[in-house]
Amino acid sequence: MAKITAGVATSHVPAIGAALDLGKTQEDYWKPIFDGYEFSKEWIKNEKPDVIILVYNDHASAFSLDLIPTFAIGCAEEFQPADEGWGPRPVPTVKGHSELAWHIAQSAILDEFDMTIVNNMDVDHGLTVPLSLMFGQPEEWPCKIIPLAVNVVQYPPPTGNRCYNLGKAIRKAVESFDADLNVQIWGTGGMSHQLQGPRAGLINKEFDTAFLDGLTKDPQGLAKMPHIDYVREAGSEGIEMVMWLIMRGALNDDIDERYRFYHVPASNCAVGHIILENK
Amino acid sequence: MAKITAGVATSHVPAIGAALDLGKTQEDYWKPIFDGYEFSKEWIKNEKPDVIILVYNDHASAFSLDLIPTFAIGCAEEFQPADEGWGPRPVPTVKGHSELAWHIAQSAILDEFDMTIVNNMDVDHGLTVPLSLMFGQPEEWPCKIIPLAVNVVQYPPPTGNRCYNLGKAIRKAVESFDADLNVQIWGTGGMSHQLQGPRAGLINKEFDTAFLDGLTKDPQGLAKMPHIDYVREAGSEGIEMVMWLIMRGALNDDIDERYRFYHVPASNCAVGHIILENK
Amino acid sequence: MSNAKNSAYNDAFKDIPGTVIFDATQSRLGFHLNQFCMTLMKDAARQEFRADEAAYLKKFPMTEEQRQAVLDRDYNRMIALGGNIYFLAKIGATDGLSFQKLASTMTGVSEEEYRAMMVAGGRSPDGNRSKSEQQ
Amino acid sequence: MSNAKNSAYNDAFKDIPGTVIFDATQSRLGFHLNQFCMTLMKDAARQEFRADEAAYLKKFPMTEEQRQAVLDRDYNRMIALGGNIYFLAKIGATDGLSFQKLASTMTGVSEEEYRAMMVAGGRSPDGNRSKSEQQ
Ligand SMILES: [Fe+3]
Ligand SMILES: [Fe+3]
Repeated sequence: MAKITAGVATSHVPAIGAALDLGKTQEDYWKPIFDGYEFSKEWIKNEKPDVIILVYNDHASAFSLDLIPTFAIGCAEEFQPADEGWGPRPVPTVKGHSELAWHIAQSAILDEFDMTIVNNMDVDHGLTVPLSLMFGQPEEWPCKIIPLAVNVVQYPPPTGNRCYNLGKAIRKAVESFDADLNVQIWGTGGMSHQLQGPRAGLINKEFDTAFLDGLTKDPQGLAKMPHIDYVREAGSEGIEMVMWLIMRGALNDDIDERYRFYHVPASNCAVGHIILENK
Repeated sequence: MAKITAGVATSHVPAIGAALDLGKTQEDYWKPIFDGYEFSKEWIKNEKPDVIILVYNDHASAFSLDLIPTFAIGCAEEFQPADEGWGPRPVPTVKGHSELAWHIAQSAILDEFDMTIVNNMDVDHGLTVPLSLMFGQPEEWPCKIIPLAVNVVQYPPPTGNRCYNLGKAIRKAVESFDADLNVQIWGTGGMSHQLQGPRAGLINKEFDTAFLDGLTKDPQGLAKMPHIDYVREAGSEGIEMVMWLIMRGALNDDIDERYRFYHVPASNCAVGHIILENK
Repeated sequence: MSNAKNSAYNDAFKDIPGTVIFDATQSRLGFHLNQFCMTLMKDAARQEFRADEAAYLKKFPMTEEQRQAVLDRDYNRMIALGGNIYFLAKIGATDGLSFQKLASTMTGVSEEEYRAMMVAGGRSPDGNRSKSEQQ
Repeated sequence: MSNAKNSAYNDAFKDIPGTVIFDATQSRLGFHLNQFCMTLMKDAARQEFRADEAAYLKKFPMTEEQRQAVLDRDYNRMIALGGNIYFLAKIGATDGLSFQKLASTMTGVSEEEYRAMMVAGGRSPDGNRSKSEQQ
């Protein structure tokens, strides 16, 4: 049977993707960030996941205000990097795992999660920057990716509790898929950042650290945090962290924290990263 | 405060719309059907709803396989009749109630229903035929309409239980909307019909009658019916009746059955219609 | 081999005679066939399709079997190959046929016979509920 | 008067200084402004916009205030008028500006000062959590 073996959370700051694409990884500003992922790149080489369920949010790339799904699962065979205004990032096409994605969609809908099934969707930096951070610049991504796009742009986003429970529904779905697959789930976005208004540039290291601690040790408690706490403490775009709870919900209650990295700043954001392994 | 006062369920057979649009309502084949709605047309003239939340399904008109939302709520100011292959039906533009629709969307998402918010959507016969049956051929529809499109084309559709509970969430949302509005909720589709394969033409009057009885007297029991019972007993497109449970869930537990009508056939379908009033 | 196909939920429907459920397996199989059908919602496309059906079908990455089933207007075959009736109905509309005509071809009777069956109350569920019941 | 606006959920956010939550009220207000921004994802549109900004903006049923805010590149004003930063960022990209530049204009400092603040650890939440705290 398929099995979720590990969870990864990471910021998906677009400027990190640009720094990599423009060959700036050794510059003083960027080097500490890329260095912070060296462990992770080695780790994932050994882990060799077959499929990654990649939880992220679209940033007005694939979805305008015409249609805003709360949870959209990508069931296509492949997904192209989106043109976000400067041409698509020079990264490989994202290959999906259509059969597992559909299986998760069906299982989740029958478990009363109201998924939107998507068969045609470009994927923006929210999805591709984490891949770049974890895999560098390969010719092809080394595994299949199932995009799970969560609305955190148009209020209200789903509650933390709903995200956590969707993670559990995903775990159940994966474990009922009859193929020997090593599956990882990633949560992306965050950590503290605000991109708008006079409060832009807000960073809250204490909150971020407590969030990482909670993710490891008290996810159920963390899942109860209301939206306003994210925004007040971690900035208006800090709300993205609610997506990390989907990752956490998909893991066992008992996990090992394998690695953690935190750095300020990347452009406007705090970069946070954690690796959790199922016991 | 806004209040849901009544629920209406009705089939939305496209041929009924065509019969009306082509002036065939007095033909022997069609007359009994239109006669069956005479009571309802008088009733709604007296009821004068301000807004109708109209639950229906899109039939590969607005949504292709590119993107399939389980629950899509129309939050736009207006919706155009879709061109389903013979040009749009000659019916008025559907005017939305954007503010109430957004209010319902927000309330339902915070109640952990994973709504898709839609601001740009044409509406097909699933939505316009019920309006024609209840209002005839006016210059303008006499009230605002909030389209709620439910996926029942791509399996799996939402469970009956999920639909019933979404109805309850809608009731709660409407009752917290601070404006003096008379709101109705309609469930459409069904009753028994199958449009595909060697079993096409299936009609099950006993099932349909029991479904109407259950809707009035035992909606909780009805909400437990699995999808396969709809398909086995009421034909593959009979699954549309699952949407009637959203209507029922939005009403009080205690209701009066005000009117019922049943007729076979309209084209390939059993026509069923019921009016339920909140006590 | 599909896992979704293996689930109890999907399997149960297979006991129903003369019926194909548009599940994940069918949707994946019929994706390009159904998306071709969607293009027929525009009049220009309908005209182009009518002018040279085979050439028009070549524009979509369907299987040859699917293309042939469209050319043959074999609706049951199209459904077996992943077509969904709401999408396929757009072919019927392009041909100017009523839905009852399509239904009659799927059931192997003339349109008149099909209409008569419906007027007489439709196809009975008795004997049509499950494959075992039919044997 | 918006009812969504009146709910406790939406009101609570209004206590946070220097921040506009993109809720139903803002989304309805800014719909055409944001949808205009989406068109800037195509290069042809960006060129047309640059060639005659006022004429391009006339194509969208925005308010005059919204058009003026775009012409002025007044991002805080655009946000007040319903713009969402992810949509508005496409104007910045069309202008060839970095996101840090946009952020600096919204915070009323130079790009250099803004960058320096970020390198020094960013804006502290202390004093920025609630309007009452600021007084
Ligand atoms: Fe982001
Ligand atoms: Fe229908």
